[in-house]
Amino acid sequence: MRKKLTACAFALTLCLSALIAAGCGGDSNTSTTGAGSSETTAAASTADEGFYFELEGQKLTPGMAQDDMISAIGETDNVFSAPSCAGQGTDYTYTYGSVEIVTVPNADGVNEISTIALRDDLTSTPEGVSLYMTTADMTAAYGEDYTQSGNAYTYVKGNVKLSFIIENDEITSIEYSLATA
Amino acid sequence: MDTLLEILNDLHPDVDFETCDTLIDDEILDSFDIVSLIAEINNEFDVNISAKDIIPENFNSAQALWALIERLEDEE
Amino acid sequence: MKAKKILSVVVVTVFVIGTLYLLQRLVMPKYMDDVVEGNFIAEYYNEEKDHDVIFLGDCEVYENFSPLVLWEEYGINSYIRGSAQQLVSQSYYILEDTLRYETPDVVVFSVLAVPYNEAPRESYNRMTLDGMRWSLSKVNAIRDSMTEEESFLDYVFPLLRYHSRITELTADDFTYLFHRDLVSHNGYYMRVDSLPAENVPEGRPLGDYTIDAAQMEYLDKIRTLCEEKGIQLVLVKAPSLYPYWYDEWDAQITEYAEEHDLLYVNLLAQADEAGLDFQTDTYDGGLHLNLSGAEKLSRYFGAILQDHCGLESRRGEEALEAAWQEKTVWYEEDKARQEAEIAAGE
Amino acid sequence: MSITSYSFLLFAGVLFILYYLIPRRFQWILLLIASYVFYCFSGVRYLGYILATTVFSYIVSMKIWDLKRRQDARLKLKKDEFSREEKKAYKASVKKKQKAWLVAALLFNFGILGIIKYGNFIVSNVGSLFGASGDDLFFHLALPLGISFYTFQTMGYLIDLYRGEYEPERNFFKFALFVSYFPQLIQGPISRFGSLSKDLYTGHAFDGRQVASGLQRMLYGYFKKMVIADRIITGLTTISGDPATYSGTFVLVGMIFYAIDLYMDFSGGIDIVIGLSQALGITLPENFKRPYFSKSLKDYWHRWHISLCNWFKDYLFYPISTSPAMLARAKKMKAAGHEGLSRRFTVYTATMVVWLSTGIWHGASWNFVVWGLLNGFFLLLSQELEPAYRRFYERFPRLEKNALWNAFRIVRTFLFVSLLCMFDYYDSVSTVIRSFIGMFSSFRLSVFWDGSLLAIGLTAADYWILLVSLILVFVVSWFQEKGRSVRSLIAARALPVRVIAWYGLFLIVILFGAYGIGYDATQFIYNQF
Repeated sequence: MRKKLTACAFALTLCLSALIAAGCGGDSNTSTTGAGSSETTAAASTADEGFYFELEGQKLTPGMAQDDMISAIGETDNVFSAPSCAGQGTDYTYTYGSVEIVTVPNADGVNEISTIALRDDLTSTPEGVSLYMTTADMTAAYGEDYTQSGNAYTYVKGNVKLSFIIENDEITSIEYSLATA
Repeated sequence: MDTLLEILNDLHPDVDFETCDTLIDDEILDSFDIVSLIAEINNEFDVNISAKDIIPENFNSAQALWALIERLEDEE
Repeated sequence: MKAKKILSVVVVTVFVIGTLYLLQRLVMPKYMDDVVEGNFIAEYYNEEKDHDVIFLGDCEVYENFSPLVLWEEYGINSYIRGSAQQLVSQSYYILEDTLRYETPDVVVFSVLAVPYNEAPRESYNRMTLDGMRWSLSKVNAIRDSMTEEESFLDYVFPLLRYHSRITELTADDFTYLFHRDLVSHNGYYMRVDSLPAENVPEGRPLGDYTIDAAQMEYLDKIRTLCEEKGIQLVLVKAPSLYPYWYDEWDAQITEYAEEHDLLYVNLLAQADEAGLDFQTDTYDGGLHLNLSGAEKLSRYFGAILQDHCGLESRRGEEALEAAWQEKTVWYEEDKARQEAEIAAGE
Repeated sequence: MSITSYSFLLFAGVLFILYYLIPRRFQWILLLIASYVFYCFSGVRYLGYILATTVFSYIVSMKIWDLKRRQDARLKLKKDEFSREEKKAYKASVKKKQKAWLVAALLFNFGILGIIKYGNFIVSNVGSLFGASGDDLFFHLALPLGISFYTFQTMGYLIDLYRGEYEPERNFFKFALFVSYFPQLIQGPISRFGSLSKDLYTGHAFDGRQVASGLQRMLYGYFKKMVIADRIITGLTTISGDPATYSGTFVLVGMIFYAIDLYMDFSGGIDIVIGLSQALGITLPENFKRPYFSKSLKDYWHRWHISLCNWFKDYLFYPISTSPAMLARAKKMKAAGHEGLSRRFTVYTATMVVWLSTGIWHGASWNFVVWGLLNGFFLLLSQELEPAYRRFYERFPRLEKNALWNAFRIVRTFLFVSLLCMFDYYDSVSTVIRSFIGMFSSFRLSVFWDGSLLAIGLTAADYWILLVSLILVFVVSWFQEKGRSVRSLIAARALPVRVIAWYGLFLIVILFGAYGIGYDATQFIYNQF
C-alpha cells in the first residue's frame, strides 16, 4: 500500500506538473499577444452578445448607459422626461427621427436604455427589417426561432430581446429591450 | 536509548531530551522534525514507525519514543 | 434576593426594548424634507374618520384631486388614501384597513395600475406599507407585494431594514423622532409650479393588450368588498397623458364596469370638458396636475360624484365646518409658501 | 441558506428549542433530521451526493471492521496452532483486504469530489493541451454544499478505522449524522470521529452557562463577519474587478483588505458554527489560533484552518514521508554518500505533495495550484535557512525577546501571507503578477488622503466602523494571545456592565452589520469548498 501510495503521489505530481506546464504555456501565449488582440475580442464578443440597433453608424443596445448613448449619437431636441412618483428617478424618452429610445434608472440610479423602438419605415434593423414588412420578411431575416405571445414575436440573442408585433401579416412594431426585464 | 538521544540532540541541541516530556505539546518537535526523526530511527534501528503511530503520546518524550521503538522491534 | 433578580430582569428587558424602539424610530426615514409622499398613508390615522368619499390609488389620485374643493363646492367630505406606485393589491388592503375605521358612501378607485401592472419596487412598497397600522390587512399587503429581496421581518422590525441609515442621520431624524408635520391636504399632494406638456410620446403598440387576470382579480376583490359594505364603487382614469392609456385597456375597464353596473369615468377623455389646459395645468409636463389643474378637475369630478352617487352636501355641519376651516388655513399657507418659493427662484 | 440570513437564525432557533424540549436520547435524531433539512435548503438535487458518500463509506467501515473481528476471532481460536510467521502472514492478508476496501472508498469519495469540483478544470486544461478551443468541452456541475468538508471528514474516519484507532459506528443513522452534522457543512471545521462522536450521540441537558457562552461566541462571529468582512468586501470587489484602474497603491490596499476579509469571514463563520454547537452541548475543534499574530509562515500554518492542516498532516504528509518506500530510498541515498539529499528527500517530497493538494483543495484553478506550491516552497526555504536563523539568534540573543523585533516579524509574516492570498483574490495568475509589479512601480502614497479610497464603494463612515471594529478584534485577540480572555473579564463584572457589553455588541451587529437590502448578501468565501 505504502509503495503504491507513494507511486500514486509521484504520478499525481508528475501529471500536475505537466498540466502546470501546459497551463502556463497557454497563459503566456495569450498574454504575449497583448492588449491589441484583447480589444478585438471584446468588440467581437459584444456583437456576439445579442441584437443591437444601429443609428448613425453607432451600435445601440438595451442596457447601455444613457450618457454613452448621447456621446455616441448626440443630443436630440425631442426629449420627454417622466419623473417617477416620489422622486425615484426619471424615465426619459428620446426621439431621434424614426427611432424612440427610452431610458430608465437602474438599481444604482444611473439611467440606461430600456427600449429602442422603430416608429416608421424610414429606418430598419441592421438585418434589414422595417415596419410594415411581412412575417415572411421577419423570418427570412431572423429565422423561426421566436416565441409568440399574442401578436408579439420575440427573438432573444444574448441579453437582448427583439420583439415584432404583427397584425394582419404586417409588422406594426419593432422593439429592442433587455431579455432579463 | 543513547543512540536515540544522540539523534534527538542532533535535531535540537538546545533541548534537554532526558527530562522533557512535552515535546509535542509545547511544539518543540514539528512535523519536519518528526519525519527526519523517523528516517533516522529507520536507519539506526531498522524499525518502521508508520503514520498511525504518530500521536503525541508516542512523541512527547524520549522515553515514550524509546518504548515505541522497542515495541515495534518486538513486533518485527 | 429573588425580588432583586426579578427586578433586574425587568429593568434589563425594559432597557433593551426601549433602546431598540428608540433606535428604530431614529433610523426610519422621516419623509419630511423631500419625498413627503412617504407620509401619506400614515397621516390618515390622525383624521376624524367620517368621510363620504375615499380615493384609492397611486399618484393619479393624490396629485389630481383636491378634497378641499370637493368640500367647498359640493360639501363632500373626502380623503385620498393614495401612495406612490400603489399596487392594485395594496389598494385593496388599504381599503380593508380603512374599513376598520369607517364606512364611506363612495370609494373612488384609480384604474391605471390595473393594466399598467408595474413590478413592485422596494422603495414604493416601503412608502405604502410602513405607514399602515398593523392589522391582518397590513400583513397580507406585505406578503402580496414584497419583492424577492425583501423579507417580512424587515417590516416587523424596520430597524433591520434601515439600520444602515445610522451613519447618514440628519437633524430631521431627531426633530421628527416622535411626530411628523402635516404634509398632505386630506391626502392631496399640492404643487403650484407648472411645466407645459411637450413631446409626450405616443403609446407603442403592445403584443397583448389583455389585462392580467391576477390584476383583475384584485379589482374584483375591491368591488366585492364595496358591495358587501354597501359602498358605491366609482372607477376613474385620471387625465394624465403619460403613462399612455391604451384604448384597448379602456375598453376592458369599460366592459368590466358595465358588467358590474359601476360608474367608470375616463377623465382623460373628458379633459377638455373639465377645462384642463396641459400648457398650464400640469407641473411635470403632463404626468400630474398642478393645483390649478387639480382644482379644475375636482370641480368637474365633484359634480359627477354628486349627481351619480346622490351625495348630499354636508356644509353647515358644525364640527366639519370647523375642521375644514382649519384645513383651509393650512391649504392657503402651503399654497402661499410654494408661490413664494417659486417667486424667489425666479 | 446563508448563515447570516433570517431563515438560518429561525432554523437554528427552532432547532435549539426543540433540542432541549425532547428527551435527551432523541436529540441526535433531531440533529440528523435538522442536518438533512438544512441540506435540502441548499438544493434537494444535491442530496444524492452526500447520501452516496454516507452509504458507501458506511459499507466500507463495516467491511473493515468485520475483517478485523473475524481476524481476532480466528487468531484466538488458533492461538496455539499458528506459528509466529503464520500469524504474521495471516494478519498481513487481512490487512490487504482491509486496504482494498479503503482504497475503494478513497477512489469513490474522492472520485465524486474530483469529478464535481475538478472535472471542468481538468477537461478544459487537457483540452487546451491538445489544442481544443476549450469552450465546447466545458461542463458545469454546481458544488453540493460542504462536499469538501464532509468528504475529508469521512475519509479521515475510514483511514483511522483502517489503522484500528477505534471501533466504527454501527448504527447507520448515527454514522449519517457524523457525516452530515449541519453546522460543519457550512465551512468546517473537519472533525475527527473520536472527539466528535461522543458529543453528537449522547444527550445534553440544558446548561445555561454553556448556552450563554455559545451564544456569545456566535454573536462575536456575526460581528466579525457582518460588520467587518461583509463591509470590506464592497471595496474588495471594486479593486479586484478592475485591476487596470485600481493598480499601484490600490493593490496594496486590496491585498491587506483581502487578508482581513478572509480571516474575518472564515473565522467569524467558524465562531458561529462552534458557538451554535456549543449551545447544543457539542464541542467542535478550534480552527484558528490568531493566525495574524504568527511570527513565521510555519507558525501561521499551525494557526490557520487548523483542522484542514491537521488532516493533510495526518493522512497525507506522514503517510508519504514515513512510507517504507520513501525511507528505503532515503537510506539508499545515504549509503551512496548523499547525506544531505537523503535527509531532505522525504520531507521535501511530502511537503510539496501536501501543498499541491492543499492548493487544489481550495479550488480548481491555476491560482490555487501556484498558491499552494509557493507556500510549500517558502516553508522549505525557511527550513533550509533554519541554521542561519539559529546562528543569527546566537549572535543577538536578546533579539528573540525584543518586542519590536517580534512585532516586525509579525507584520512581515502578515504581509507575506497577504501577498500569497493575492492568488485567491485576483482571477488569474498573470493578473497577480502584473498587479504585484505595479504595486511597486506605480506606488502613490497620496491615494491615502486624496479621496481615492472613497471611490471604491466604501464611505468615510465605513472606514471608521472598520477601524473601530478591527481595534476591537485586535484587543480581544491580544488578550487571547496572552492567555487571558475578554469574555471572562466581562463575566466577572456586575450585571449592568455585562448587559451593556453584550447588548452593545448586539447593537453594533444590528446597526453596523452590512446586511439587508442595499448590501449584497455575500456568501461565505469558504462555502463552496
